[in-house]
Amino acid sequence: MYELILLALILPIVTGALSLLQTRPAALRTVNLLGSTAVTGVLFTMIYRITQENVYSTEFFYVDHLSAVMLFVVALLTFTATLFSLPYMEKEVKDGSISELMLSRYYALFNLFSFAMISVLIVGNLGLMWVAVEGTTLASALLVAFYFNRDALEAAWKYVMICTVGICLALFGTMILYYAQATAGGAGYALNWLALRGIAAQLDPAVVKIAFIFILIGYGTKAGLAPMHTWLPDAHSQAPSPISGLLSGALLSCALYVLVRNVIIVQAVIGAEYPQYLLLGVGGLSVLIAIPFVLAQHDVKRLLAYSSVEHMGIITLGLGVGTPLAIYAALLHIVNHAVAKSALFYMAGTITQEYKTKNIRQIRGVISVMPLVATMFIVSILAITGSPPFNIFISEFMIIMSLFANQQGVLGGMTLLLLAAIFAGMMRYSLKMGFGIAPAGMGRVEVAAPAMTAMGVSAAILIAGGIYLPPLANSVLLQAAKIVLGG
Amino acid sequence: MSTTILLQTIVIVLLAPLIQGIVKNTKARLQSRRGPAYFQPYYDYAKYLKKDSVISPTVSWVFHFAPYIYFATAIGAAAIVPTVFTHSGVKFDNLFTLVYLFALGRFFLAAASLDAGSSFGGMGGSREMFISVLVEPPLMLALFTVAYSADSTGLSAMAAAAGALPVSFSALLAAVSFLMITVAETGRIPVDNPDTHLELTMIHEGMVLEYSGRPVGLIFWASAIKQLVFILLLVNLFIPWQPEGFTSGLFAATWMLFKVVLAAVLLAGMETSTNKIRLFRVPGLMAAAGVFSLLALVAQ
Amino acid sequence: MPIDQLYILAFGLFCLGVVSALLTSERPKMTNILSHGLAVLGCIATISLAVSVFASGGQTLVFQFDAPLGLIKIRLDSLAAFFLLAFGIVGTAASIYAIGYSREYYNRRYAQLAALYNLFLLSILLVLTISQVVAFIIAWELMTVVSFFLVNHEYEKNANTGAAYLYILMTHVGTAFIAIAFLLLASQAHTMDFELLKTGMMSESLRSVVFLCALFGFGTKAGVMPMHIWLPEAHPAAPSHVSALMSGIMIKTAIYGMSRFFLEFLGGGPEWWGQLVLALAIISSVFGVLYALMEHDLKRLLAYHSVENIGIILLGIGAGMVFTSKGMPLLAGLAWIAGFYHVFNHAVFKSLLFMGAGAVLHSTHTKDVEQLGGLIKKMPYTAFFFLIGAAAIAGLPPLNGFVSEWLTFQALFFLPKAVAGILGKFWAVILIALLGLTGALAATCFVKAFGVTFLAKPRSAGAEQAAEVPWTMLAGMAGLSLTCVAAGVWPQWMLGILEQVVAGYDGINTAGLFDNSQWYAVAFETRQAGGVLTMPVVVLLIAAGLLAAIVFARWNGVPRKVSGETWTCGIVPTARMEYTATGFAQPIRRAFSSVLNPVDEIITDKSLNPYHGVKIRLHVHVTHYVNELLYNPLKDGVQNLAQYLTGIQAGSLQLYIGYIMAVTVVVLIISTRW
Amino acid sequence: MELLTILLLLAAILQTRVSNLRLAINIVLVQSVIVAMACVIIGIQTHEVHMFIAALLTSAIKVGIIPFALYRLLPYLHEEREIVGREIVKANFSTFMTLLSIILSYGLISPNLPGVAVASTLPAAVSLTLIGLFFIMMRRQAVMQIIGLITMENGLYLFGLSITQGLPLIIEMGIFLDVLVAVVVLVILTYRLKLSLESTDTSLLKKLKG
Repeated sequence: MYELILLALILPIVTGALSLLQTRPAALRTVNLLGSTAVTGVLFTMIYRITQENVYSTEFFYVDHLSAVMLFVVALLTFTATLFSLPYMEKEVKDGSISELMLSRYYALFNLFSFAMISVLIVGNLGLMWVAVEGTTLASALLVAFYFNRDALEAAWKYVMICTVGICLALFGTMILYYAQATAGGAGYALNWLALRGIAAQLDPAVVKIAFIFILIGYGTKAGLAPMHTWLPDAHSQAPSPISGLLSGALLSCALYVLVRNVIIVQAVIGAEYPQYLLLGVGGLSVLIAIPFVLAQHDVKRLLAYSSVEHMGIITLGLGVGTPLAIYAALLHIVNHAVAKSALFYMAGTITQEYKTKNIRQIRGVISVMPLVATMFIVSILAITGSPPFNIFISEFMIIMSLFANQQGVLGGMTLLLLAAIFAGMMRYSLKMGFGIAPAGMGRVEVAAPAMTAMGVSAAILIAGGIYLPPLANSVLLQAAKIVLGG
Repeated sequence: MSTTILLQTIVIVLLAPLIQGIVKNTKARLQSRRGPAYFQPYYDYAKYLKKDSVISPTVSWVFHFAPYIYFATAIGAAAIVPTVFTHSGVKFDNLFTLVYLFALGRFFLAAASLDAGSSFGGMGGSREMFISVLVEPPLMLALFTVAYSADSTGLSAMAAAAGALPVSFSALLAAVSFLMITVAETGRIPVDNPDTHLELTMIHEGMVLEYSGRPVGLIFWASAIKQLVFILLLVNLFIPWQPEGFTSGLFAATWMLFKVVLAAVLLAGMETSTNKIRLFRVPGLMAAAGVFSLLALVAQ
Repeated sequence: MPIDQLYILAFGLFCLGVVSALLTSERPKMTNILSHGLAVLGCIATISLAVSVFASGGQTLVFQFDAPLGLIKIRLDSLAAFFLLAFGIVGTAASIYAIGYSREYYNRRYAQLAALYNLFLLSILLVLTISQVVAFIIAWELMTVVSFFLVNHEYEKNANTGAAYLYILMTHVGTAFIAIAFLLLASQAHTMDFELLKTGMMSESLRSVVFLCALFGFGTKAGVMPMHIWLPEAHPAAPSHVSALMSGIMIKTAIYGMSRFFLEFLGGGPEWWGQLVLALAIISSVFGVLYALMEHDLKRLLAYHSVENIGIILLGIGAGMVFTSKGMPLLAGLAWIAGFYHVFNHAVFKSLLFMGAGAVLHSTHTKDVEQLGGLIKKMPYTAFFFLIGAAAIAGLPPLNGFVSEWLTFQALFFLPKAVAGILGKFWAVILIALLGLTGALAATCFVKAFGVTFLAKPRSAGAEQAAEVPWTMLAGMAGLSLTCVAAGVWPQWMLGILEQVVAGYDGINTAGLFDNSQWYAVAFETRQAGGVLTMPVVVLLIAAGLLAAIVFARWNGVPRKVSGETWTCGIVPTARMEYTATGFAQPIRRAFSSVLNPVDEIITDKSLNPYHGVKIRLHVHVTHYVNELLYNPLKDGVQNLAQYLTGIQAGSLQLYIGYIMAVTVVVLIISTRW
Repeated sequence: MELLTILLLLAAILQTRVSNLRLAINIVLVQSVIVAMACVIIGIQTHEVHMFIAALLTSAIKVGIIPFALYRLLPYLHEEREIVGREIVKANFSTFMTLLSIILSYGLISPNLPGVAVASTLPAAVSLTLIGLFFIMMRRQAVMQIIGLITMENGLYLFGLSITQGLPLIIEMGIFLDVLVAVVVLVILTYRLKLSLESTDTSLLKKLKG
């Protein structure tokens, strides 16, 4: 296990370093394809090992079922993102959007980014988790700014500033938590998650409560929860599309993961009620706040970004309900959302690359330009807005079901109606883009095989996940939910 | 039972032209003309039924079929309208059946009016359907007032129940209402003018303008039957009162015939004393009929 | 064959239909025969499924299988079987019809169309039989999504995509309400099983919330008046065999859902539930038919008639609810039976009419009645079947529409027994008068639709060159026409089935409701009142009348027919002299101008010759107040509000950091107050 | 220790009045020096070795590399300065806010965390964090915002020092690394901003909205 962890950390670094040394596209392609396949393989092996061994814990590393769920997300998404990047970025070079030199930097940063995300998930110390989360911000900041044009710079600037401010608050909270731990006499394993959970009963509730507020707001910023979400649409819309997919699917999930790790401890100290109400409040607000932006939007990638805000809200709602079903559903929703949203960003990337604009009004008739992509896009939009029979519906509905079962029917009913409003906006714009008459001069376009594979795999999971959940996945999720519930 | 039905039907079918003749004759007399003989409609229909017809090459089987079905529905109505015979046993004489039988005939005739492809026919058909739309609610209202007190939608049961009630303000109101409906349904002034072929005023006549010969005979006859059926409804449901001793048998029949003739004269009188109103004033008239029925319901 | 095997057979056949369509996508002819053939077989299997349920005496059959989501439960009780019967009959006809009709789509994503069609059938089958909340909602939305893609199939026309959007949006909102209703029930009963949902203990107000959610949720799908706006857009946009299914069956699944709620889950409720349903019903029926009359697009016209007929169905159901609330089980049974009878009838004749409209579209490539005419000579069979459908929907005897409207009239007639006092009488009489009005308007509308489309001379080249459609299409229509006649002339069998369907629910009793002792009459006798329906006698009367008419006309021998042009004051008659559909509806448009608010636009084309006058076109359109007063302001309001609220994301970094600070402060304050 | 706290707050207040970029960098440098000294003092008091290492790291990164990077940036940003009077909030008001946050910190936060070893520095740390936050909100210049961030970071660091004598070393090192990288990234972005926008006034960055 230890070797696997080391491999998972070293492989991206090596791949990144090798990419930096290459300039030939063919070599870059090979290195990254091999590298990401290897990383994904290692991560999947790790997940498999976890299902056998339940937990792996050392002084610095800690992997259990909860991390396994997130590792699956990161493994899958880095793989599909790499796959999608290969033709996408080469086309960017061909179109003259970036230089060839930038291509190798792109891959270097990309691998650094996945390194940071993987380390978030496998460290077992809340302090180190903080470091890793901040690391993800910094690794992705230059990716957001990758085109170095005015908009990209603006987005990156806001991204770094807001996330750093947010994350500073999280550090503030973490320090207070450490203080609580220190005063309870557990300074020996400073901020070690297991140790903290072990001595949760001795921690001072008043202190932990204050710590939780800062942790929630801090990591909430990173997870794109309203009203700290403001960086999210900017960054998602300006980053290269594969990166948007990673940001939305993997990074937000990682931030939520860290939040969940903290919540587990906080709940053990001050009881479930207070954190749950805060989570419900923030979650509901996130769903609510996304609506106007989805209804009045001009940029396809921003549209998807706001949908991410909404889904983070839904997941938080699920965490806030706190029943086993709700937690299970929230974790499942993290996976489902990651798959669906990354696929959507890839498709949106393919479309915007072809149409050379992100403006919804200028994109028409995708179905006649790229029939398969357009079909998948509409289907994925249906999926992301929670229409059955796709996977998102299952988890979303479970969350709402648990709201009703938990005597929060009013909130549940309102959420259902709010989701219908989101649906209105998403469908309106995607139908406008998907159908109609393509602008003059747009012929039929063939999409490169790797990109198609990346989108196809995700779309297949979307559909299959709505009908069938493998027992292995089910048991991992159940175990993870148990961990979140403090078991 | 079936013999009485048969008898009733035959009598109504045969008597209908006479009532038409009485109306026409009375109307002429009221207008200081001599007027046609009472039996003139019989001669007319007999003549029509001998003549060949001129058929437009535009038309289809619907055009040929419509007069027959129109006539058939009139006969069907004649069979179930309440008269002196009280049908014990199975009560199939339902008011909704009656109303929808007429609707069936009207449907085909109006469709046929479009078949020849002339504007007159279409206009007539359109207006006929329009009038039927306007008549329907007050008709239902008026019939409901009687049916409600009878607690049944069977026509003979309604007639029996109406006959048992004393003369009342409510019944009078309903009667006035139904009289207005009868005027509209049978195409008389002030709603329609049966004697004109002036394109701007005619409704029913316009609808059947393309017919000639035998079909037109059937149509006119059927219209006469329909008129008698409505008069019978009026006298049996809305002014059902009988003097002592006239409650059964031949006496009752005579009394009923007397009332029918009276009603025919009344119709002629009304037709003489009023003007034809504009088509778009008819809704007001029918609304008034509806209001009378509603008032009758309140007064009940 | 055991029922569960029959079910699996039907399920499998539809699945095969999907798969075969996708596998043979390169060869449309083969796809057509294979997948529609399988659809026909599947629908026949569905019919036998329903029949065997009734044959077993309304026995409820439950079987379940494990699924990843938990136990999926299939339950076939009489209610489901009744809807399955309607679905099977209409589905069979529509699938046969599709073999001929869908050829038009050979070069337009044919495999996709055929696969979606089968999937649509499958989803309806599932909706009607699934007995578990989550699975039901999945099936329900699957049906929506599949039909959405079918509506959008011809996306080359922008309007179709707009229609599809409106459709899926409205139904999605509806589904949200349905989900709320289900989840409220489920959270009280602590189960997802339909059979146990009624066991939850709920306060009266919570039950009313469930009722309202179910009513609005399913009402949206059914096309009840204020929520109907998607219907006239979506039904015309879909291919006609699909519109037939959508209008015939899909919107009935909403009635099925309502029935489940009102009969089974909620049982009886307070009186105002029924009254609310009645009010919505009468609004739907009157306005539905009025708007239908103003339409010139044949399929839109039919779509508005669906609104009307859903209203008539709900009149029966609403009356039934009122009777139940007042403890009148027999009358409640009568009213529910009236509603369900109309469900079946409307399924049959509306599908028939949509198929007829599809046939017209197929031959003439236009749905605009003003461009049609004279088709009865080119397409005699189509015309005949359309006429049957038109007569049936107008409620004319001796067809099926008359029977159900008669029953509805009877149910309404007894309404004052439940609602005491003058108010009850008034309410009943107004409902009856308005239902009468609806009937008369429907007759007018179909005189217009049939007359202008099929009679007189063709008004366009398209209509001129029309030809009769292939026999498969005719066969589909013929089957439904026969059903119209069968359910009209001989209503006993259907009433027998319906007695089985509604019997056994709380507050409803049908024991001895209908006295079928005489072959020619369906008499019903409740303790309070009675009524008699004698369809065979009505037929007999009409037949006798026809005989008499023929005897009179032929008394003097067979007449000689002289051909002569229609008299048009000496001019050679042309199609342009014919009365138009717009003209035909004009008196009603004017009389109802206060609710329709028609706007006449005179469009003059002065470009031709300034001296010899101008070319004038009259464009008439009516105002849809629901849109003007509700949906358009709502849409604009939401859009403006959304636009305004996007100011939150004003682009200023300082503002964003301010948000973070503000939320920190707020949460800190809350936490000190906790 | 008390003296250092007062000096620190004084520096912070001074910062709110500065419009010259170089001066601002100087002040933040002084701040970092004070924080490093605080480290040393606590190290002496508690005899913890890692406090001295932390002090060393602070001086290396916050006193050394970061100001160096910022100074390197300055020549590219000629004529860039925070224009007094055009700030989002006027200088006087921002000073006032700073004072307010100090008072708030002293008044509210210290009673809530009883029993802290170096209690007197705690409110100072909190107020320093707040001042940093305000500074980011009130200034438009990119460099000024970076400085705000560093101030905030200093405050946080001091906070950690004052309540728990600092975090474990490995975490501290991670944090230092992050701060360093953050500033480097921000410096790169600032440089690029100057290239593309000819200005580092962040109030121009308002194009992405809705």
